[in-house]
Amino acid sequence: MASSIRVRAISSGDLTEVQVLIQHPMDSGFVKDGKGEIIPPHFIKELTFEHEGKKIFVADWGTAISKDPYVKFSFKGAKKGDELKVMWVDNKGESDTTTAKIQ
Amino acid sequence: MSMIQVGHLKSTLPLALAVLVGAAVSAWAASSEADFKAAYAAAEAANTEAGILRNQWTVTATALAEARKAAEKGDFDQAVTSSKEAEALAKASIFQAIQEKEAWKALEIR
Amino acid sequence: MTIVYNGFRRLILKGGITAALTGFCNIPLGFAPARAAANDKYPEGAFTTKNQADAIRMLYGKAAEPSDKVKLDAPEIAENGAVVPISVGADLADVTSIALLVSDNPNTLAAFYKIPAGTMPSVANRLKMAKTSNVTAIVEAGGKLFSATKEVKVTVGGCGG
Amino acid sequence: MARFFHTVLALTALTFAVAPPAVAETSDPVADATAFRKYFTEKFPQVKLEDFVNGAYAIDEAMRRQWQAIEQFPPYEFSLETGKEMFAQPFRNGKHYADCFPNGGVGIRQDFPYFDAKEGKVVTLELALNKCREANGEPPLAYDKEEMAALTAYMAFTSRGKPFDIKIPDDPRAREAYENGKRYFYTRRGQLNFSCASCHVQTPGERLRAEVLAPALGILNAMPIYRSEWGGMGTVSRRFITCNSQVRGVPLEPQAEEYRDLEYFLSYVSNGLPISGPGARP
Repeated sequence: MASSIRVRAISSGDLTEVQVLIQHPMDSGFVKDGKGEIIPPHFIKELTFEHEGKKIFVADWGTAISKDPYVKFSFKGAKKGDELKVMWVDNKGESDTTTAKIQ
Repeated sequence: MSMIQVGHLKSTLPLALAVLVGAAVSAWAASSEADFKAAYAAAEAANTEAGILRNQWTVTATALAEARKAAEKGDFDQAVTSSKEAEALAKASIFQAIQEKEAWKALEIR
Repeated sequence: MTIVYNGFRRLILKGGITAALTGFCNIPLGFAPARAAANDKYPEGAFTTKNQADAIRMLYGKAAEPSDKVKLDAPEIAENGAVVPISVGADLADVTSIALLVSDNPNTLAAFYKIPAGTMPSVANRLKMAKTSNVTAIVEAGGKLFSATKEVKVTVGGCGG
Repeated sequence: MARFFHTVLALTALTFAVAPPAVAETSDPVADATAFRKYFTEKFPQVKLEDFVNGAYAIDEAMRRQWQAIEQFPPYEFSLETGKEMFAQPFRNGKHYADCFPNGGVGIRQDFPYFDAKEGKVVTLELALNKCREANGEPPLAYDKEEMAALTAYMAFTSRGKPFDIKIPDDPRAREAYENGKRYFYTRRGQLNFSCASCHVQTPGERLRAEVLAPALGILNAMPIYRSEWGGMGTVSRRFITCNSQVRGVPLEPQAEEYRDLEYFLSYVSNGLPISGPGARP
């Protein structure tokens, strides 16, 4: 099964720019389906990035993050070929993890 | 309603309006189930004809559904009103389809 | 221009697929580092609060001051409330967190980003907005809170984000 | 009663819309395409011809910025990947989609739709994909759902940058299909009394609610599209169907002859403009 996480981490000088896109419904719990029933909330709560065992970015998310969420940030201290670990956990306790090489 | 009668609509807006006024006026008198059935059949026939012309309107289907719903509840006044409305909408869609057989050319980029 | 642009899109897609090959699914998160500080906990209360001032108080225990050092980039008119691209940056030292709040959403707090030392004080994401509303970015720097606010007009609502 | 009032309005509008009787003539597709292109390039002199495939984003700078932010990591990427996997996956008989198409199905989006002389009708890419499935004993995919969108997304992606190359063979039936498509494009329908052209010829660049309307020139080059409004991917079929319902017309069945002819016409008049699909739209 393919990962739910797509990562693009590109190093340029001392800075590494990280972008991720995650396949997730991010249901807010405020929306009704075609039958008029509330679609229960189902959203990622925490998204963590690690480089060499150190957390470099942590996102706490609520219900207002768009479907198939996206985030971009940059950090210092990594080089091409380093590994970046990305993991998320949602409100139902489901989770996913991936490791991407910095390019 | 036959295609020939529809042909009149094309040239006579007053007739189209008369249908609408008729729809409004008929709601004044109490209606029976038979009135509903007749009005509904007329509306459905007009909508079928619009379907043959590949030009039905979504609002016609909505009005037909409202008519059925009202009839189920025994509210035949409302059922007749909704049926007449559906018929007027269906006739307008037929009118549009016939009109557009030539009128579309006015929009064409040349 | 367009040719360059198309090439750009083609390139970035390849990048995405390469990264995807290394993925695994549904591995439980059993290994959260022990370094966890008090503020590492998910701020449940702040995320389920309607009132913006309350949410900020629950998150930080204090209020924020408007500052032009906080750069909030949000569209004037959202093309669709379901996906509103928003980014925040800050000309400030010692930034430890960035929060984004949408004042008229059912839950006002949208995101809370923890920024450790070595990570740039800048983040871009995509938010849902139920209707026209103020978007506020709060940057925590050196223990102080700085904010910037911008109105985003929404005519096609984003499903009650 | 509100709708009753609308009916009167609609009828009134119809009456005023009566056009002077147009002179019947057989149109010339080459001249049509030239006029079509000229209309849009004159209406939007600042937009480069090949940029029309980016729809409203070619016209509206503020929207273009949001789009570019979204294109940094476009939401159709998952669908594209699904499409790639689907395309590579053999049917139960061991054959592939690639066996049904020239060049193994790669880089051929710009040749669809085409007029099939044997069947005497227009064949769109979506139709060809389902014909391929059926020829190999697989059930057809729904035309307006995500799987079909994923497949066409992948096929469009392998064809990016290739100009539309739609041909109208010297066959009266092909010419008739083109004419029918053209007529469908300009014909007003639905209670709102809008034609495709009302929005995408007369008022592109203007806002309908929050949406900036896309110009008709190049509009199909970006298909299929991820629409934020749908929260997912949509095929050409899905786009036509929603357009019809938006003007309160009952949509035709997906891949109805009218829709295929419309796609034939619209693609033909965008000949020379590059394929840009899959696209992202509000």
